[in-house]
Amino acid sequence: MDLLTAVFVAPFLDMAGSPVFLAEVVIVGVLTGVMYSLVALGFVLIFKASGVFNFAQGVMVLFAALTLVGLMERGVPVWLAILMTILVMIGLAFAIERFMLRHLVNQEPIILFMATIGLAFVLEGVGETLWGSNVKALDVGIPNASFEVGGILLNEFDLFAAASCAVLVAVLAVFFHYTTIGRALRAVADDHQAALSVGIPLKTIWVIVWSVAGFVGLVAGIMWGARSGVQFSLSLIALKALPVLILGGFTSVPGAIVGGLIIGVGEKIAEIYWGPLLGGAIENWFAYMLALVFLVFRPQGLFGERIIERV
Amino acid sequence: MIYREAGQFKTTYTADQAVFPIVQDRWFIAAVAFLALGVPFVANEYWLQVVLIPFLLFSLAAIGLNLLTGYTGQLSLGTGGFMAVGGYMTYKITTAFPDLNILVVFAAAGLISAGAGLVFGLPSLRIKGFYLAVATLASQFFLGWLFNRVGWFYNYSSSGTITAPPREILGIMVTGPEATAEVRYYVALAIVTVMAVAAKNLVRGRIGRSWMAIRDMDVAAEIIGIRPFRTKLLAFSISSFYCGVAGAMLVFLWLGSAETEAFDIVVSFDVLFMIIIGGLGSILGSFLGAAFIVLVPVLLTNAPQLFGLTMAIDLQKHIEVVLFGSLIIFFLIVEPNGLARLWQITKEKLRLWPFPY
Amino acid sequence: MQLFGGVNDNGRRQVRRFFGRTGLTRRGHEHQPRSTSPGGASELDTLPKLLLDNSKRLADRPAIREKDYGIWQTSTWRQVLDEVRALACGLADLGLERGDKLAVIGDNRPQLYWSMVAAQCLGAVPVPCYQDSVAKEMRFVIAHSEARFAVVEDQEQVDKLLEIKEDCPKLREIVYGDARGMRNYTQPFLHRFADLQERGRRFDAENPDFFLAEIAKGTGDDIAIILYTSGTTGQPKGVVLSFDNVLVTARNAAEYERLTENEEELAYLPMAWVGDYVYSVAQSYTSGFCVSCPESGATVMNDLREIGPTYFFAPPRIFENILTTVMIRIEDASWLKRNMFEYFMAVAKRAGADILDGRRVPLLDRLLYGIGSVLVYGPLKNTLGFSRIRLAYTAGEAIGSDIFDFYRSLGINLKQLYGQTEAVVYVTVQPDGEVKPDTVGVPAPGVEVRISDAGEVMYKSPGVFQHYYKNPEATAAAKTEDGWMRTGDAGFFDQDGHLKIIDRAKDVGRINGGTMFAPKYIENKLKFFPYIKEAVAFGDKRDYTAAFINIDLGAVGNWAERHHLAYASYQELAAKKEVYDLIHGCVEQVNRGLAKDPQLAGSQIKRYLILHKELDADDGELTRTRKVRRGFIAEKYTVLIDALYGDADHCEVETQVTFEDGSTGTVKGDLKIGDVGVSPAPAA
Amino acid sequence: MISNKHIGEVLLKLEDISLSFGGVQALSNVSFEVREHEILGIIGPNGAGKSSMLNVINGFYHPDEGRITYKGTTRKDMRPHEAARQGIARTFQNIALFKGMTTLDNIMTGRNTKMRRNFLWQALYLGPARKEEMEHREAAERIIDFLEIEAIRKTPVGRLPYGLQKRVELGRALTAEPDLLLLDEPMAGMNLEEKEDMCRFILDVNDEFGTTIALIEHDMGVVMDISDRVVVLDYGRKIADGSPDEVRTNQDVIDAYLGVPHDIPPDTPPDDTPHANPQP
Repeated sequence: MDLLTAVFVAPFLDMAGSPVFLAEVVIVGVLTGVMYSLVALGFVLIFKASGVFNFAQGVMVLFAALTLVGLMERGVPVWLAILMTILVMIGLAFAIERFMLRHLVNQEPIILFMATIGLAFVLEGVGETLWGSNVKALDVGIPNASFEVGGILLNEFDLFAAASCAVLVAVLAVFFHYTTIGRALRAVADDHQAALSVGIPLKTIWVIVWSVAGFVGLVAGIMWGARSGVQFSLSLIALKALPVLILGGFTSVPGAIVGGLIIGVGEKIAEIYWGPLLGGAIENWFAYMLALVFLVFRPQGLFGERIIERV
Repeated sequence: MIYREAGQFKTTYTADQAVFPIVQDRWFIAAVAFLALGVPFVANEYWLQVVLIPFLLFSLAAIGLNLLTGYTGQLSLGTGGFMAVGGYMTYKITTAFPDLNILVVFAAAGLISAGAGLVFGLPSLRIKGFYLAVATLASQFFLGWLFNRVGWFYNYSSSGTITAPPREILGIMVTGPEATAEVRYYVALAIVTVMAVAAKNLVRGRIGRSWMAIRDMDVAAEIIGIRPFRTKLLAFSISSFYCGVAGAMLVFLWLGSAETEAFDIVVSFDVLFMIIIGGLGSILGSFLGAAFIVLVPVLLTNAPQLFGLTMAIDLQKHIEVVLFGSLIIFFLIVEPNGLARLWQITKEKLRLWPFPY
Repeated sequence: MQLFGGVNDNGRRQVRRFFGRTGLTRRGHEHQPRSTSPGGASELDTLPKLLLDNSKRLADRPAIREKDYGIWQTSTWRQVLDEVRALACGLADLGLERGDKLAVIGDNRPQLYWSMVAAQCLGAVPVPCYQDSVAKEMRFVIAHSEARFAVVEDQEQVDKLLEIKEDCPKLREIVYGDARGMRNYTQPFLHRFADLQERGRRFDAENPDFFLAEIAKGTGDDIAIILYTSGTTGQPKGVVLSFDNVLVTARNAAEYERLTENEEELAYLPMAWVGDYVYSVAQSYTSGFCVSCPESGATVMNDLREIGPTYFFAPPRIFENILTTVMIRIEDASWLKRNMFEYFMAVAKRAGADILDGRRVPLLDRLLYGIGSVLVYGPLKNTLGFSRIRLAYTAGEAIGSDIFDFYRSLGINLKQLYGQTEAVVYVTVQPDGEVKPDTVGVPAPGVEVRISDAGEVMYKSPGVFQHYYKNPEATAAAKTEDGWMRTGDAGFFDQDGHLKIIDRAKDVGRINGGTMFAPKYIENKLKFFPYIKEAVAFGDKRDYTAAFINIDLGAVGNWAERHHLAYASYQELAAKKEVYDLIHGCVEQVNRGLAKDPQLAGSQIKRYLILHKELDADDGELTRTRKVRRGFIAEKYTVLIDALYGDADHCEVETQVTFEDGSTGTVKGDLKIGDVGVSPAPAA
Repeated sequence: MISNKHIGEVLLKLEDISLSFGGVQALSNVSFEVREHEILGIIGPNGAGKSSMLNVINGFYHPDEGRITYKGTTRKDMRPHEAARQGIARTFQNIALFKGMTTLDNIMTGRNTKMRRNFLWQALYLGPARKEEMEHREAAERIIDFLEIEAIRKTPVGRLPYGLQKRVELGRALTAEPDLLLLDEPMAGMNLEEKEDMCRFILDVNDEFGTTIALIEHDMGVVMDISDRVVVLDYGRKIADGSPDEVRTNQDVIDAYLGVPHDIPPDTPPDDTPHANPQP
């Protein structure tokens, strides 16, 4: 009985008892969710355009952040460092296409998936060899002051992160829907052969999409890095983005955003209100459980397209 | 070239369906068995501990995952979690019932893993492919968390580690600090041999065909009367049983003690690498893949010394990681169907020698 | 030509035979020509008696296998006896009587083999028919043999019999093996094989002594079988063979070749052919070895490989086809493998046959041959299914010496034999260690051979048939009063006493001036070149030999491609100078070969031309079995012949051709004529 | 050939079957019967709902309305594997073989529902499990023999030419020893000779095993030749049902095939309307 109360009653009483605290928890959750969304976005972009489940997305975030920090440590001004990092990420996209993807055309998705895990190893090793593996602080000059609105404590940094995420998503949406390349990318996502037959070079598309994913990774890297320092564990947030994908669907940009928010908020609330009951640190798996439960009711995810099967 | 099959005809279905219908293959297997039995007489402790025992237990885990992913087509990233169940449950059971034969304990722990597999296989009813793969990560993280956080599983020891207690079979110490590497090797060899044979038997019979049918075309499989849900769940349970026993071996026959880190997501990926590099849908491939993944780091670690090079430890570590990753990519490019396929091609060539086809 | 007895030559071989695992020595005897009785084994003078004996002596050893439902379903001798017994009783119950004929039609199937023996148990005579004959062809055999019963494989054969049944009034009962598709056949005279056996078992239970008593009635003089030969002209003739004919000959040869019950043989040639009857039935019964029936026509090569026979027979055409596929497959191999193959095949060519025949070979060659065995010969034989061959025969027509040497150099004991249905196969056979590609060996054990004054090969043997069924004229024409049998083939013995067959006796002519002219012999020599598909030689009553040649479009086309020669059609290719040069070389080589034989040196080819079109059965130039119709061709192409025997260096011609769709057209050509130098005849 | 075949009782009865996908009507009020041992041809122009009909019969689609009575039992809802266990087997228009397996293994999967030994026995592969495996191997071999595909027994089906794949698929359906065999365009894409072979096999199956067959086929000649009865669908409705001769002369059928305008809107879905199977 006590257990039932502890699980089903007490947390809600706590919430009702301190709405401001709840609001703060939700806001923290939303902001974490935004970060997840950023990483998930990278996944979605690549999956949507090339059907590759890019496990290296998390390491790309790390790699981008490491490069940026490394450049800044060597005295490069922020704006130039960011520009150079973007160039590095584009170069990386070329290299990945040239040395990996090109040779794996027409392979099973699982093989490509495995290759991206291999890629994750390579990027991680290269990044740490170049820039070292100690924790580094990243300061790109994002304001970080706290202020209060209606009794709720807010942080400028978080708002900035949310804003940049929103801008990024808007840009991507426009890119996908209103540019030739964007439409081409969508065509490729539907059918490689068909896309090839209308004359879109697969190579180009891969380079573009991996560059974009690299850029998104950089944005995510800046946010996460500025918040919690640049280190190896940054690549692990990729794992956190995966349940977001199940929730939002592998091919849906809005899904990634909304899924990220749901996971972020849900995870924080669960951790704060139910976590102590279970010994804490349930963040690690709660997102997955949430996603799984969700899947049972909506297997295609929030906005995922229905997969139609023929007999 | 070495194959001389003329005159090897089969007069019964049993002979025709044998695992090794060709005499020369049987000789080869006999030679392998002889080597496997004889190797402790020539190998030192280092080889047994660093290469052979992990090779055996990871082969078993790879077989387990291969049953699920290679044969049934259900991609799983939760191998480490199921191995953890095996490791922790063995610990729990053998400390609770110290007199129970350790092999029985392994089996019991395997069964509990199978149960866990069953539960975490439930989503396979509704989802497939990468969705399912991500879902299986849930088991990885949840189980890892569970064994880390819930003291009951590690008997509330202060360090949070589980340690293999000394256990004997027929008066010979097989686990615990006093068990020699040789003994642990032989026990592992016995377990892996028996379970590999069982796996082979499963995949060449009705169940294997059901699994492969689901893998190749689940709609058609259902229409010829295969129950998809049941078949997938059976694959999840049996796969987890194998992984569970492998996890038990990892703690009890290899490391001696472990924390949840021993079963983290890297292990899941390693095992997945093993089956992909070894060959999806091949028992032999599971062994080849395990050998590859176990040996490559050993070689990479030892290579600099071999060439008389010295370098900073962490630099070496980083280079190792890069090389390992590159090797994986290189291998996937060169032979996406795995070592087993290479083996098969070689064998086919030898059978057709000197003809190309 | 002198009469040549093969007997003394072979009498030197003292061969002892051991029967079975009991180690019981039945008989060790000298090979002597015996007239009728299978001396010393009179109790085993019929196949049914042999079966009874084998079922005791070799009871649980395999007797026959059939690949069916994916595995080699094996019957032991004991089981075979059961099957035959049930079948014989069933047939008896159905009314088969002593002296009746029983037609057997189908692919090689144990059931059909059993029905032949079952008929013999009852004193009836099996008449196997070619399973691929159309109903019309079958009608003659069934009607002529007056078969009352027929045992057939399946619906296909039943349908044929139903079609001709009205024309064969004697045909009463039809038994079929495979019930597939027979569900709606309600005719009362149709019986399922299994049902018949069931009926037989009931009959047997009621008359337990019947079966053995019937077998005991049989003697060696009884007619064992009637085999219809597919005559090139006229109607087939039924060769009547007694048990003594069959068994004595089979035994003699089996002992000569030391066949034991451990042989493995694949029964894949038509059951109506005498060879199959001797190898797959008679010798299997006398030696007790197991015979395997392939799964289907499409799987023979694979089945051959699985069984890996020790005793094998194939007509030259099959060996030729196998060699061709070997060469094609090797062409596609990697550079390294191809070169290795070629290198070791050269070694084999040098040393292989000598090693096989036990002659002295330089140590280095022996060593290289050993390496070659591991790398090439062994695997090659293995992929072909020839690994275990101890004895392989080829007969029926001449085999190209390249082909023949190829197999022998691999270490396969391939031998030629010369035989006839009327002799129960064996007339001459090549002894181990004395094998030459262009002869057919020495007289088989028990056979005497002589060459008539007209050059015709004649023989006398225990296997000489009784008579042609219902055809005394033909019998008289074939057999002389004193028991010599005419073969209709022209030939001569070489200095080692080996018989050399050169042509059909009636086709052999004379070049003006007296040299023997054997057109087919020359044509065959030409055709042994892969580039030459067909050849027609002329020379009878003319001053010299001249030939028409058809190039092989595949082989020459391939050659042309390698030499960057462009061509659009057969005609264009055939007219190329380079092709003429190629063929010229071949002709010269043939001439050199002819020059070696004193009898034939005068018939070397002086002039030839390459025809502008392929000889075609549709145009009447070939028979349906692809034999050249020399007379017809000579008439049709008089212009060309005149040119060959004139001094023109080219000749224009216009020919009617029939296309595949049946329409006709004309082909025009301006043909070059090649002149070839002749080689000097040997001093002899 | 003298046919002594007895068309038996009603094996399957479909009453007022309607099926729609997202508002598109694939079948409207279709009723017909399939009798024991008969060969029923289902024909109709593209988009007539023929494949949908088969999918309804073996439980792949669940009709919005209507009743299906099979072997005397009326059912509402059935999963395809249940249909298989009750003796309904089928082949597909687009070959649905298990590409990674050999011909033999593909055919053996057809026996799966008849095998009883559990996985423990199978893991041992001794005694009863082995015996069972061998018995079913023999059954599969009989089908291989029946369909004359001995030579490709151990070839992975992916390597086989189209015509042979179709034959293997038929074999897989046959090894299940079905009472009702549904064939979805068994001769699509075949050349004349292959078609003749397939016809012979279909007739033989019907004849030898007494299997009831319902088949969809585009080749009118073939359908008319081998069917005992023909049902004609057009735009999801049944427009004729009867012997081949009756159907051949039916004015509605002629109109349908000649494309005479209809009062039904022509935006009905294609024949093999995608099944909205909500699985990612």
